Amino acid sequence: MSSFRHVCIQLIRALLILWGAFTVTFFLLQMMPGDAVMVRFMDPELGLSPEQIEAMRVLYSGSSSPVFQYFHTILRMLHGDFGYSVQLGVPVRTLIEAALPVTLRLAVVGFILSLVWTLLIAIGASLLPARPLRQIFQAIPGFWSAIPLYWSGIFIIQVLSFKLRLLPVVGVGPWEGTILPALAVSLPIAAPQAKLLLQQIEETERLPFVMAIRTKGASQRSVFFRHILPNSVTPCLTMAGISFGELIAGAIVTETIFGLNGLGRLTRDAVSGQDVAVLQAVVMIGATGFVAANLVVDLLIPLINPSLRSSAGWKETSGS
Amino acid sequence: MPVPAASPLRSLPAGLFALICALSMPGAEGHSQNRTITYLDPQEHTNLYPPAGGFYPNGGILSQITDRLTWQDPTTLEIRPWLATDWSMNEDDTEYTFHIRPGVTFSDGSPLDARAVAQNYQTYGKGNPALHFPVSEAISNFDRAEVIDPLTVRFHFTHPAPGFLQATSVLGSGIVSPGTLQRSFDELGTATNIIGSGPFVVSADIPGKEVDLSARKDYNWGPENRPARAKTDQIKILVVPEDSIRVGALLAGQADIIRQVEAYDEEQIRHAGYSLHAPSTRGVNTGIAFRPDNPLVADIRVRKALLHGTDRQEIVTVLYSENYPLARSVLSSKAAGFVDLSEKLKFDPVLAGQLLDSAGWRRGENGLRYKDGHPLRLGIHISLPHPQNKTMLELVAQQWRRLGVELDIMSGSAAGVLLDNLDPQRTPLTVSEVGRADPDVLKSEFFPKNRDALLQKGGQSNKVQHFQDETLNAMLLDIASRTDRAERLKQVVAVQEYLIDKAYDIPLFEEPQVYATSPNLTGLGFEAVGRPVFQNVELNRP
Amino acid sequence: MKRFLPPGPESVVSIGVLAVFGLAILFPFTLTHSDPVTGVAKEHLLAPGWTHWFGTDQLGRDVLTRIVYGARETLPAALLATLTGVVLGAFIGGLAALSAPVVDAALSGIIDVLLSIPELLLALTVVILTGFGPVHAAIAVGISQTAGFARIIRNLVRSLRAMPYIEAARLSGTGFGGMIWWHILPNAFRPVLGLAVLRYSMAILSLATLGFLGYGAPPPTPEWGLMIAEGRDYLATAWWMTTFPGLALLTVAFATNRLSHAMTRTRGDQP
Amino acid sequence: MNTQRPVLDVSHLGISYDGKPAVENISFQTFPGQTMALIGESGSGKSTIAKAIIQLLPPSACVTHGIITLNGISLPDATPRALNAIRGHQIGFIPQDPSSSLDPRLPVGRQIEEVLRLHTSQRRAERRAHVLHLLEHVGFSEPERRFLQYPHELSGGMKQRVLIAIAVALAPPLIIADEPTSALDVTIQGQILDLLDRLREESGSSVLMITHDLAVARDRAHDMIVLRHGQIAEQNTTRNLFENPRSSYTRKLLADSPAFHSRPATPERPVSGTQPAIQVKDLTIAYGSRTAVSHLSFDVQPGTTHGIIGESGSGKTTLLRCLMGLIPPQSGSVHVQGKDIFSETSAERRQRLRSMQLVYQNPWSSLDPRLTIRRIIEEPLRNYFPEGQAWRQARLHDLLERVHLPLALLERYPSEISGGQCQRVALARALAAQPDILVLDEFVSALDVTVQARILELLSELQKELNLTFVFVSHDLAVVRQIADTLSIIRYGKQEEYGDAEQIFREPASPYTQTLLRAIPGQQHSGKAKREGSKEW
Repeated sequence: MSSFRHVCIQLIRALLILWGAFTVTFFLLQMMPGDAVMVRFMDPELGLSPEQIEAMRVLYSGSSSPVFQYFHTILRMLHGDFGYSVQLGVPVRTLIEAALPVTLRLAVVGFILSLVWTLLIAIGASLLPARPLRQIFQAIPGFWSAIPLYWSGIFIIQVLSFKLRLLPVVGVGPWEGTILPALAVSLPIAAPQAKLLLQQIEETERLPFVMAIRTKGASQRSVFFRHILPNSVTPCLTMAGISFGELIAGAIVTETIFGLNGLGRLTRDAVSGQDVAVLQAVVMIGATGFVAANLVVDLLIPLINPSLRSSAGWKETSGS
Repeated sequence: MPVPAASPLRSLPAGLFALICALSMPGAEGHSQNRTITYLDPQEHTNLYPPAGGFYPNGGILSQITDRLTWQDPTTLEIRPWLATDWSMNEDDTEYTFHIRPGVTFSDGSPLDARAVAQNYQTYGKGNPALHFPVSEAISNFDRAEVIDPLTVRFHFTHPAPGFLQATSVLGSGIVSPGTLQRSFDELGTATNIIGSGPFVVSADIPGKEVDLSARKDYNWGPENRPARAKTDQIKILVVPEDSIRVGALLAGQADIIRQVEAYDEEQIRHAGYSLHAPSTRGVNTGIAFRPDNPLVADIRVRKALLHGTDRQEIVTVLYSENYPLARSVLSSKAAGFVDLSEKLKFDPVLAGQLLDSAGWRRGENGLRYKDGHPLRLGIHISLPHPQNKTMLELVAQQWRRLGVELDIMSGSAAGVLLDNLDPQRTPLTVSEVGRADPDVLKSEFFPKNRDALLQKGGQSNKVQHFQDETLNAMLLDIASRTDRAERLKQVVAVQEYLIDKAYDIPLFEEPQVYATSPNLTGLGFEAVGRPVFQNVELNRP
Repeated sequence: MKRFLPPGPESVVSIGVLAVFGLAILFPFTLTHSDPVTGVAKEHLLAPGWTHWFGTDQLGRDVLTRIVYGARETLPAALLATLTGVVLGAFIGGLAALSAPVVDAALSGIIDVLLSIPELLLALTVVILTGFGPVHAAIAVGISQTAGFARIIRNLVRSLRAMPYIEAARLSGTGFGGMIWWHILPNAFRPVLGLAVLRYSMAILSLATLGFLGYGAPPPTPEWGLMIAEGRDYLATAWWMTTFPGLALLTVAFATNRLSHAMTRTRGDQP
Repeated sequence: MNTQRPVLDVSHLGISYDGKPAVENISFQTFPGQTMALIGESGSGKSTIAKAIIQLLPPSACVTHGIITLNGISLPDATPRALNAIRGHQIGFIPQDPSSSLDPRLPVGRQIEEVLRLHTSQRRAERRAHVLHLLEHVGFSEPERRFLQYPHELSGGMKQRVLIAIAVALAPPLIIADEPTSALDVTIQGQILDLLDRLREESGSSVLMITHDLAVARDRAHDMIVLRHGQIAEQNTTRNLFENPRSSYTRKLLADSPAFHSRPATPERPVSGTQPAIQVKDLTIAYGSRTAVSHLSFDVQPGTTHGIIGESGSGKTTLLRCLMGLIPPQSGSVHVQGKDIFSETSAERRQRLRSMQLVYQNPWSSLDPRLTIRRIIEEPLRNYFPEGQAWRQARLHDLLERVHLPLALLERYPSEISGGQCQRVALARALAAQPDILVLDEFVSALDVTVQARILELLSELQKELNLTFVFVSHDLAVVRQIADTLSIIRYGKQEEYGDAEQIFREPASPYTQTLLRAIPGQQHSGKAKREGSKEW
């Protein structure tokens, strides 16, 4: 009963966050100088007169007040209608439908890869026989989080695709085309996760029960995989939930470099073209991803950690 | 001893490696025979309403899927038959009559007849406010279209329209089906909605990523140099914004044709045995135009000083290649009516210094010039579509700094740039260039009701206070309406001289569109203004 | 001061690296003699060699010189960004932790809302709102980092508030202000400093990303992100143009990261 | 001395931490069926020796010399693989703190099973049967249910039973018990030690018990080693050690252990008559729906000490916080010096908080780590007294002198001083407010006996000089007996007994108090274990 209540509270909270994100971005976007109609139709190539442009503006945004538009937009979004992209002349829904799978693929593959890295780093830093080797693994998260994403992306393309010809980057199938960008995006996502996991492992190793298990005669490897690792992953889950939202921001850069046409590219173009409807939709998708990931984590944690089954809350455990 | 459950330490990296290897296989050997030709464009298409075809990615698609009434020979610039078998015009160029080739159909099967052509031109010439279609900038003084018989159409003009014949050959005058023009303007953002009669048909449009073209098997109404159906069945147009990826993908065999090769990459492409193509855009050369409404450049001595203080040769040598000839006038040397004004464009820093001195701009402590305590500081926005524009402006800034003039290179959001570019106080300079193989191009660029590069009062911007050059405007109008070709070209020469004498523009180089193709690809053709034509493209197996 | 800067070879090396870049910020001319803005056009795209250690760029400017002067653009801007984030974050987070539960819930809600908006997107929006340029970009990055800071600081202050010594101080007659000034601030200082140092390295990267996307300093400013962004077009021809600024960025970010690591680790009193 | 072959033979053992010697020249042997106790205060090196035997010293520690053999096998020379085979199989280890010594993520049955999985070739079903048997063996009545329970669902004593089950699962020749009961309540402590004795007798294992508690050692060990600063102060049989201690350090330890002494005779103090300093009437405190304290009443006369005794979970901390006015009661009242503390004005409250100081349990966490000792003690001086710098300085010196701390400590930070010194600082801070009442929460529980004895002496001294009233909360009967005039014994939030302290100790009325008193270690002699642990609690 109480866990049902807990889920309900979290759901309401999630909805409130979504509403807040909508409101904040709506008014931020309203404050932007100029508008998409101007950006698109003032292009001298089109040779439109100012009167024609004004007519376009009325057509697109109507002449109603921002407050009216605010409620109008909310209602529309609740019906799954995201409006019209002024810049590309296509319904936003069409754009999102085309872009979302690309970014989701990127996010999912990148996320899984990042988990693989995280695990490998943790294993290397804990189990490798030589101390210097372990220290190198311990330094990897710091190193990776210092690599600019666009820079590593460029080098991944040049080396893996063009020099070694492992995978093409243009004209490939959706999943093949995801691998290299996912590789690029997985490094900065893995870095904070791995850093946190290493920290947790270090803390877990100091706990008395680890020593108690060693006295049972368990080997280092067995202690690590059976006890230390499972007891260290909970906070990392929280971090993973947060980083899922960041994947969308990461996608802006990755998709630019790898020429993917996902949400990131859409966002980038929408920002430069001030395509408010598209931006609003992208923010809502990002926020939904963030909120959903956190909900999932919130519900997952008690399954992983039995002692937290009565009182779970990602709010308190999240850290840098 | 107990055996630990698993040893991911060993198996994980191995598995990962195997995965990567497995996935890389199809990529490595994926080039099957008779495959699709892949074309990489740095930008995605926008609205494909044919008059908006001036934008390169749009042109790249429209030139494959639409035909025009006439065809302009890129070498002789002569107007030749295409959809129109022949044509005639009246004495003062106010009536044009075209005879349409029989048997031409749109890709949806509907006939391309006089009625369809009339509807196209009616829309291009007058716009369609209800559906938000704007007027084509190539067509001036249009009055109405008249269907004489199913294969004859006549266009009426309010004033003489000598440029109209050429205008029927440009990309912006591609003929689309009447159904296409009954859609709203916004629906033309989707390439599959454009129904033309060209050698290719859009089979798929993935926004922002890809447009697929497939050949029309029954096509046989091409212009004289390419009458028959396309040699390749499939063309895939991919959007790849990154320069280094387009070049890398071409060299790695992942693409066959790429557009926009920067000058610094030409060497390695040629070195690798790939071909470069640099069709000229034949219009107004890439240059820097002044907005004399801004008091800083209102003084002709300042403008002249900057004209002579710009080492144009250095710009071309350092940043560009032989595909980018040094501009010798405002117009491209390949354009009709071109006149060589090199003598008036000489680099002369001494003269430039004297001119600035005489205009009252004295060098201050830091080497910059001041008048009444204000520095000579001029703002300009980067124009992204032009090759290496940012670097070029940095180099110009470097040169002007020696004169004591500061060039302030600005960046901003798209809206901010547009607003700035309409305000001569913020942007006394602008980057100018327009590609079109007709003398009318001068009017397109400089006339207040058109692009209004100089920003005149009563033009595109309401921020302009005083500047208006009636002489120039009259000359430009004259070009557009003069019927006699020789007279027209004479006027074109006069305008070029006028622009340079008034130092309204610093022409820098003739801008080409540079393409690179893989060695076993042949048949890439070009429009008169450098848009690719894929009809004859084919891959020869090595 | 020794209570805040831990010894150890790692932090010594990190501080040494940062000191070199500090020198570049304060006295760039001690490290190089060329002009970062004006190059010798004829000597463009030269490969690294004796005269130009890191080669030259497309306008014949020395890449090393531009990196040295670029430190001046990138690093102080990142500092401004971090300060903005820390100050705003500490204000919001501290206020939430020290206020009544209702206010705390409301502020935490706001923090969550801001967290749910992708950081980079928020930063881009703020840049467009405030206008382009290095200072605006820095503030935008700071604002986009605020929510993250606020949440961590809120949790930190709340955990401090629950410490017995805080209650002991209150029973010793210390008032609310005294409690913050004497007990919460000094105890929060070091964890927050460590966090700020970590965020500093993230701010460098975020700023460089904005520069990369074209929202940073205007040309010909030798901003690192911009240099990498520009250099990547020349990657096939002049690898050094993007490689070296990237390495500089990586070095500073890594050094600050390790420094933060060392700072938060010692004595294990991390929040 | 003993003709049997020793199980464990340690000779001339020396261990150093980062080059600093921690343990020097330790030699001893343990024999089957016998219990050897290693006694020492914190820092004496007793745990280091235990870890050296099982070869799990931290990386910073290093065995500099000496031999450790188990049934003839040299442990320092064994390979890691061989050591893993020995640990758990040849050596059972019972850790110190049951609450944190089990993997919180696994059912306890699985954790017992692990040792079988590691060392035997039993199949799953066999292991399960074995574990159920073990659970029963250590006194669980529903082994099937216990098997699936998680550590957080078990009490501290139950967890310790699970850990003992792990240690004895394979009947190892040597069992090392590292402070096996120090984290447990006194009533449970006895049961656990009884269990351990029983298992030892049944299996004939040799037990090495590490403890700081002389009384526990006296009850359970056959032989004892007293460690001091990493060296053996005395090695003796239990009987000899208590009857005829050879070293002066042992004598001091014996003298300071509260378990062996009843309260020193104090002059009779008024227990009733005048207005009570604290008057608690029918106090009930609830947390949400749970009642933490119900219907509690007691009076504390000025200048006397009231002891409150309760095991963990008895509600003593809740009571204490209510006494301070930090949490409101559900019903009942608390009067301090005649005034109801829940209907006071804020000025009165401030005045009361000054005159009624709380001193905390944990020496370090109650002192702000970022402030110097000077700043910490000055805090109430600045807040409560308007006098200037010079007055404060004088007062500071006076306070320091009162709690017997050197002036040199003033500029240090709490992390730089010892636990005993910390408690003195905390006391000085409390006294700085010039209180009439001190509320002491488990004030000496974390300290070694010798330090504990000094602090208790200091408290008596201060009470006499300043006529203070103490409320002294503790779980340790022996300590409370040393200091209390009146006594409340609480259990599950209910008052079991209240009255004159000596009276209660002499003639306990409630059965619970009787159990408590009986459970105080040090009253029985080795081998005579009482059979109480067989039933579940």
